[in-house]
Amino acid sequence: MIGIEHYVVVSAILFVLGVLGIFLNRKNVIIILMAIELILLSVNLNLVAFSAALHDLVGQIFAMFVLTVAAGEAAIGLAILVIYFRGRGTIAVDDVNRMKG
Amino acid sequence: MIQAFAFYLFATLMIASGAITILARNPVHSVLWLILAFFNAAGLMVLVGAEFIAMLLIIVYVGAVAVLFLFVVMMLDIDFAELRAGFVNNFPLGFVLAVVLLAELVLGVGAYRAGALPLGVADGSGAAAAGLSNTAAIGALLYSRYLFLFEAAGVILLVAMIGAIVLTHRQRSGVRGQNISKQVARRPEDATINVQPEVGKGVSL
Amino acid sequence: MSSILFIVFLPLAAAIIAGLGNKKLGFVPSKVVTTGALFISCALSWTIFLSFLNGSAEATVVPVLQWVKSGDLDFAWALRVDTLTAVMLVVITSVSALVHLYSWGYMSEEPDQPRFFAYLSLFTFAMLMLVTADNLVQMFFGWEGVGLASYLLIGFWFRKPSANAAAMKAFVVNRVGDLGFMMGIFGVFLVFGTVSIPTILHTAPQVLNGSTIGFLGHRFDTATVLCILLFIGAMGKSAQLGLHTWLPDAMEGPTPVSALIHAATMVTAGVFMVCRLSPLFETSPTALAFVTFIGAATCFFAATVGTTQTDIKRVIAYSTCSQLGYMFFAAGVGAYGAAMFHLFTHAFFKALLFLGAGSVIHAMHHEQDMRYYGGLRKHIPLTYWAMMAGTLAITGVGIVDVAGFAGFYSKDAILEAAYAKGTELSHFAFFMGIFAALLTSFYSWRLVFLTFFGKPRWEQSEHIQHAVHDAHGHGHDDHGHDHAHGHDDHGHHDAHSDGTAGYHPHESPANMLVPLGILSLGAVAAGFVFHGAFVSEGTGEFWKGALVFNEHLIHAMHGVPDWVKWAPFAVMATGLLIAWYGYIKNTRFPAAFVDQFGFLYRFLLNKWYFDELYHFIFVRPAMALGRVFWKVGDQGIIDRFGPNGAAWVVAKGSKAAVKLQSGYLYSYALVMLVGLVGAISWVIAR
Amino acid sequence: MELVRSLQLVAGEEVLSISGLILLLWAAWAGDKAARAISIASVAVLTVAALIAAPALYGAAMGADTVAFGGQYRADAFSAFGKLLIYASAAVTLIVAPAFFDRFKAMRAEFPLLVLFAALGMGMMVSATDLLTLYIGLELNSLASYVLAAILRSDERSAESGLKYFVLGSLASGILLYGVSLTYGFTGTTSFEGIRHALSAGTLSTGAVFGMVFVLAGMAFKISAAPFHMWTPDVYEGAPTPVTTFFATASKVSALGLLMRISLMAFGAAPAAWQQIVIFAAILSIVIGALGAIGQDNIKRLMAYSSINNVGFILIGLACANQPGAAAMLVYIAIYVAMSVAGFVAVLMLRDENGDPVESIADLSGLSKTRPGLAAALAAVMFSLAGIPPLFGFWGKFVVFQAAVQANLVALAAIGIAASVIGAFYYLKVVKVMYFDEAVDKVRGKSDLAHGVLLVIASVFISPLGYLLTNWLHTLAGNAAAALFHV
Amino acid sequence: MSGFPILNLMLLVPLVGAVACLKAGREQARMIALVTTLVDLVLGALLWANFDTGGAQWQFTERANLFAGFQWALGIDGIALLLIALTVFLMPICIGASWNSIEKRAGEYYAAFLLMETLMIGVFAAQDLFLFYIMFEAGLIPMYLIIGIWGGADRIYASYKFFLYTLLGSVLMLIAMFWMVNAAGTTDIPTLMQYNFPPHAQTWLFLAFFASFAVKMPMWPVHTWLPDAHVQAPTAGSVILAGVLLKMGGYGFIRFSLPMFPEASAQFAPLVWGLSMAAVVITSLIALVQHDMKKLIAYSSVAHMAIVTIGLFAFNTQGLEGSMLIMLSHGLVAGALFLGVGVIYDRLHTREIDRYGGLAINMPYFALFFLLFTMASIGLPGTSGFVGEFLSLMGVYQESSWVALVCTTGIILGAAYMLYLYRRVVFGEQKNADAAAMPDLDAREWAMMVPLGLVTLWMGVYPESFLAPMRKDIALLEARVAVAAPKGDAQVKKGAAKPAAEHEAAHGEAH
Repeated sequence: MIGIEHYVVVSAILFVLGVLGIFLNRKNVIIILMAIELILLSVNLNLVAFSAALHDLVGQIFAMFVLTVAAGEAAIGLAILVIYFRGRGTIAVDDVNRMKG
Repeated sequence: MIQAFAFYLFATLMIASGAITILARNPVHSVLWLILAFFNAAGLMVLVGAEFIAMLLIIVYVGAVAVLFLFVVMMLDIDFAELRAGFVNNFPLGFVLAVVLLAELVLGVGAYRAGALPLGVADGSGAAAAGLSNTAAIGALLYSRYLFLFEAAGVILLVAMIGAIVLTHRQRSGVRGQNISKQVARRPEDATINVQPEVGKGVSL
Repeated sequence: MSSILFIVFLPLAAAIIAGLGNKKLGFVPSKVVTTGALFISCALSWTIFLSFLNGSAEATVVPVLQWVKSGDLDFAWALRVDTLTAVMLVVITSVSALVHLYSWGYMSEEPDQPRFFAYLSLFTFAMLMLVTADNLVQMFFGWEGVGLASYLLIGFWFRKPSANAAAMKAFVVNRVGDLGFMMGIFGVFLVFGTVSIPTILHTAPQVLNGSTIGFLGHRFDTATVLCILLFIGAMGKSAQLGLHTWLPDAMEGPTPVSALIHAATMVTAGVFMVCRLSPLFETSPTALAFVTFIGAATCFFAATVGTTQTDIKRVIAYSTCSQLGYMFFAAGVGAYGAAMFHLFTHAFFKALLFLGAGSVIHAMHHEQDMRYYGGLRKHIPLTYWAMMAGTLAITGVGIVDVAGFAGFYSKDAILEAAYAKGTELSHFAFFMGIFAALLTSFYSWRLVFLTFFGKPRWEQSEHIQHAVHDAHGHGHDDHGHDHAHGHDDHGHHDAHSDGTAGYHPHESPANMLVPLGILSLGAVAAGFVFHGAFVSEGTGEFWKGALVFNEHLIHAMHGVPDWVKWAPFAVMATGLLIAWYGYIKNTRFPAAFVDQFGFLYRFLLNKWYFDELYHFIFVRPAMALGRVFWKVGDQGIIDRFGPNGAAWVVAKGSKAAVKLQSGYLYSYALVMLVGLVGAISWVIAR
Repeated sequence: MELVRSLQLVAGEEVLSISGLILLLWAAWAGDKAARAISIASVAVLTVAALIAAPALYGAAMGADTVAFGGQYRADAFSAFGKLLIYASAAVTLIVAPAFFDRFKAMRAEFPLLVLFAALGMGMMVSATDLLTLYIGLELNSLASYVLAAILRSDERSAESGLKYFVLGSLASGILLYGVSLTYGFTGTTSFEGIRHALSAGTLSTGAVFGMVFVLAGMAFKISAAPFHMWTPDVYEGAPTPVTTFFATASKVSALGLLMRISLMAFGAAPAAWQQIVIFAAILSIVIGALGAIGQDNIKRLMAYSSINNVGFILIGLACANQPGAAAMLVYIAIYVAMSVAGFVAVLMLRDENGDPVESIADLSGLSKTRPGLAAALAAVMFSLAGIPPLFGFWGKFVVFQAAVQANLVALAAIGIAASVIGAFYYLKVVKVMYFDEAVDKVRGKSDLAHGVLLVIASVFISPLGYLLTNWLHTLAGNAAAALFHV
Repeated sequence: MSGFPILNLMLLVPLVGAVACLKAGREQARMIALVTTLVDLVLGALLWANFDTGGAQWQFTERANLFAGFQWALGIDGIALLLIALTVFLMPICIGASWNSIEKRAGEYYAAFLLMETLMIGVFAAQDLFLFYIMFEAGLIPMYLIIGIWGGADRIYASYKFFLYTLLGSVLMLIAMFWMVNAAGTTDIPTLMQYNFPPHAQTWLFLAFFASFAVKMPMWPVHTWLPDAHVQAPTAGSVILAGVLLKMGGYGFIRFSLPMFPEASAQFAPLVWGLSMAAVVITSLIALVQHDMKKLIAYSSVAHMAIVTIGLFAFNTQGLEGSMLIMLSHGLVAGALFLGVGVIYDRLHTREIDRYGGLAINMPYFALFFLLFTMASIGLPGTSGFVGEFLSLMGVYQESSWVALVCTTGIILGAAYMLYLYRRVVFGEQKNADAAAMPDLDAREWAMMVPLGLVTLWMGVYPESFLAPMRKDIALLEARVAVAAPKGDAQVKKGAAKPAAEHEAAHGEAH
């Protein structure tokens, strides 16, 4: 029987993958954005799974809002990426360090 | 049984495609793998009976967000050859930390034991009314209790829109815009003149 | 008795006027003010003294002003007059007045005369405060006040590095003694709950009887601790062995100063203190033994050193030191009257000797080395006679039971008392005293012979050469000899084979000679006149309890064997003979002696190496320690590991924090992850 | 009826969002030329919203009357306190912005709108009593903020700051959301009251604790507490200065308000689970903020580190986990907002002769000679931030440490206050440069009148005269804290 | 005078002056400053004149509930009165010392000084714990600016060190204050002075306060900021630093540590003694080898302040009163010495001792005053320095003869380094032509030196004027600490009534 714990584990793995994607990547900022999507996906999975397990729809509504926001977030993120690219001509993560110290 | 099989299938595929998403060198491939992950996640959601969210995931995510990604990846004139491969300096530390995090999440929550999760108890206010489909139940709740937040979510999208426009919209000089009122106000008399040229003379404008 | 107010405060007023007026006031007015004030004081003092002498006066206290009142501690400015004070008053004011007068002549070339006179008067004031003190703190005030004046006067010629060094040394060494004095006062307050001298003396026998006190972690007999602490103060001021090193150096000051401060008055303050506190000292035989021992040792030590010195003032200075030793062991054996008597007579003859020496120096254009004197008897006869009087007094010339010079009475009284006391230590002191008397006689006569007899030996003296040369260039007309030679004519050329280098000393002016004369009178007659009052049986009436007067001891003194009575005379004669042989009869003898006993000679010439020893164990380590504490302690450790160390750590931390802020997204994400994992781990571990 | 009541309670938000929509139309119609006018209108809107919020604060509104939408939202005194500060900060941002952007010809009509919507989101944050409201408010604020940080398109640093802010902010949101999901799963509810109830019911499940930790970690990012502070210096430096002002004031207030609400209200039933984490974060923030600031030569970066440092002090109040602690935090926050406003306005006034911003600390050398008033104000800000009496900044530290000692956190207070000395070091550095060094006379640009007026007001507030406001401030903070603890 | 808010006025006058100075030019600013400080001096005199010696413990009290949590509470006892008097007395002299030497940014300079005056008076007059703290801390800012802007070459380091050192010390005190207020439920200092904190808590409270006051005093080994601060500060800054700021530490001990934590004070007395003994010996030796006049005097200040702490922790009237007198005296004397250094620094612009010499020749009156203050610093009886030192040491002798002995060596070392200084600067040959050409004191310098000199002598000859106002307060304090005072080692034991001679002969003495 597939229980809630399976979902929690899968979600945890996905979450960690997303996190890894953010800080292991030095190639490309877009991939970081995708890693963020992965994290949100893991959250959604969690919410939906809990929602089902609790017989409570709030989790699913929450997941819906998360989806909404994620869409907006993606739009903004890509917009920022675009203007960054316009300015610098690169989106390599290694190059995003004009400011430091 | 079939449920378990489906779960493991979706889960494995989702995790694998998620992993490839972050490891792929070519961002276009990444986006495609991401889409695959979404599909599998939608499958997982269907398994627990959240059809609406699953549909949403595919429609909104795959249909809009993922495609947006794809657009941008294509639009940005990235020289893929130049993209640096390899991992960051403190990869080992990061990897170990990630593994530890995962282990702690799994062990700490107690998810490694079947049925061991001490879940909370919902107060029932969010329970689906009997007989309503998943979508209808969500709708009933969304447009009543979560009306305010629903509106606020709209504002978020608005802000995202404004933001995207503010940031990326460029006033290109030398580009002639469309003047609708001028177009509408245009009359045939103003636009056309009736000339009757002599044969062989041509038209002088 | 309110005249005591005038006696004490007139000099202060004079000092302030002369000091603040300084050069604006003019030389003569300031000199007149100070000298006049002193003569008035002197006259008033003699009245008081005489009234005590004839028994018409009683001990009184004149209150002046509340000073400090803190809890149980309460003391005021007050002037106490009793016999002891009266004796001191006349000594101080007389010698001071005479020295003031003398200085008119001696300091006549000095451009800074008002300052000098102000200092002298200030000194006198402080000294008077000391002797009139009714409580220990006021005595300490005078004690330090005279220290200040001494410091200023020794350093009067402040351009001279040696004078500055000597002044400072005097002050600092005295402070070592003062440390003891202060601790003594603290102890006294702790034990008696008061610092009032009469109360202390009155209650001492009951309070101290067998009591013990904790001191530096051990328990001692209370009286012994207190007395020895106080006595350490006396040792400093009176230049006793161990703390004596400043006195010879103090001769850097002008000679009148030496006469007043470093012979007649200030240095005897220690003796005065012991006598003043004699009832207290009497409660502790251990302390008295200590006093006796130190006195005897000083007496002997200073006399030995005195035999080898060549500076005329230093000889007299060591002689002073030695005589102070006499006074102390007299006090130590309980003969306070004898000690005071010797103090009294010594004041006259030692002041005389110094002023005489000053007269010689004046005549010799500030040459102080006796080796460059000789044959001055004819040039400055009056000085010569005055010096003779002084020498006769100090060497104690006199016939037992008949008559003698001042020192004869007092010194004999001390030696007899020491013998009569009959303890081992007092006998040690007696023999030390006898031996010192021999040496005293030797070096005193040596001084006289070297200075006044023989042939002139001035040509080697740089001072004289300068004088001769400067006579033209700068018109020093007080030495105004119209020399025949020009500037390039060096004094030691064969032109003057008589050893005078063409320099002819002149007798000092009258204002210097008058004090000499008066003091000579004192040196000759003071012993004869006053010994009845001071040391004869039944003079307890004179003292009226101002000091412990041991009738029993006086009685025993008269009962000593005849050889004891004659011994001082014998050794005096011996010393005279040796000096005569060595410096008149056979002038090569001293050099031969030095060749034979070079080690001993150098040991004595270098004053037993006390200065070197102190320099080695105190001065240099203090400087070195100071540097170590500063460079290593403050800068190397405290600052380095304290503020600078903290700053360093902060700077390093700042560098690390900045470095952590690498600008890379993945670093930032990693740090966040670290935080997250850390928090979760902590939750699990808890 | 309930809906009507709820709509009344969110009147301020309604005003903001409807006005925002109207102004958006205006902006779309009139274009960037109308930016100034829209700014002024936005300030007016914010004022109205503040006026709507104020009665709740003065009336110490709390309890059931303030609950809207079935417990998702509360318009109590606490939220009013936060909103007043947020709206005021937003208004300040709008007032100072035009002069700054005009220099780059980059004053956009959308700028005031974004600020307005961000303020709306912030208002929702401090009013949130449900995880869902929390998330929506947070994201509304965040999305607008990401855009604001990057709004100066011509400036590479602005874009970079936007990018960093976005990526890390999204990660933090992800962490927070993950925590939310766990909390939801292990408590069965998203409402704060429900969570509180569930947590106080029985033994604490590890899952719920994990949820709390993840949520707090996400919040720590928003308030820039160490070790989630890394974005702060870069974003503060890169973002346009008026935006930085906004971040340092309104964002801080909202995030802190939300943090207080969630940790004291929702998680308040199990303080032991998070108290020590907060203590650790507090000390780490104080130390890292101070250490990081010492190495800076850019005044905006320095202010960023200073904000990290100050957040550490504010967290000490949170560590008390009681009502006096909360009141102390609120007082500190209010004073901190004033100090930040004064500081950033002063920074905005630092312009060279071309009117370009001067940000290098070295360029401030001898400012006290060339611009004594400005230098004095900046020095006051610095001493105030360092918490040296008699400047008002001291009072913030004072109340926080007092609360800590009262809560028996003496050791924390001692460590915190000792570490504040490190902080004094860099504040002194700025004063030293301005007062002790030779003048370089770089700061010559004329200042905007609005800047000057704001600077004077803020400086007076942080000056010793500020103490005159303590009674008033304490009453308000007391009302707010009471509302927060009124279950 | 009852009801007239004289303390408020004394705080307000310099504050108003400071504001006025800010905008004024150099000439106006210094005139404003002078007038202001003189007005405060007059007010101070009125304060003293109307102080009812032996009357109520707290007089001129003014209270208002201004802030949440604490009050604007002022009031003085005799101890505070004296220190306020010292402050207002020194301030006009400081202004005088700056008259010509401050050229740049004079308005701000005088404003900083006047602000200092307000804060210093505030410290001594504060009756509320937190008000005290605010005043205590706030003084850092103007002093930091004074050192940093108008100081010498190495002023930055010195100003930082001064600021951070003292700040670190006092923040811990703040925490302790919170605890106290929490426990006692009041911020009122007089009430707290009567409050009995539990002994185990006293230990920590004492240490926290000690951290602040020890730095401020300064006690060895946290003294190293002082030489640097003194050397770099302008003359008037040094005067006020030595004259008043250091006294805040001593005042803190008297007002807080001793009465509020008597048990802990007794417990830590050996620590204080140890540090003080170390300070006396070590800093005196360090002073001996200094080449910089100000540094030398600064180190001597450390040594003198050590005698203050010794006296305070003697737990008896003599010690306490002695400490107060040393503080007053040191305020005058060290101030005057710094002033003296300033006088010649203004002429030659160096503090290097070797650059001077033979000043007695061309500056006889300077030499006279410098001698007076040197002697007062050494503690010559008849000057102010003596009475306090004497009482303090006498006080501590009753507690420990070792401490008394070691600390009394300070009089030897003190004489050594001060006279060594005097010898090198004032005596000797005129080595440098420029030093030899310096003119003697001018009228302004006379006007500064004479009052200092007179008060120095007055305090030495008739200290009753200064002892009387504080007698009652010291007695109260003494009563409070006496309970806990450790037993001295020098206790006298009565001997048995045996015949004296034999008994004493039996005592084997170590001598």
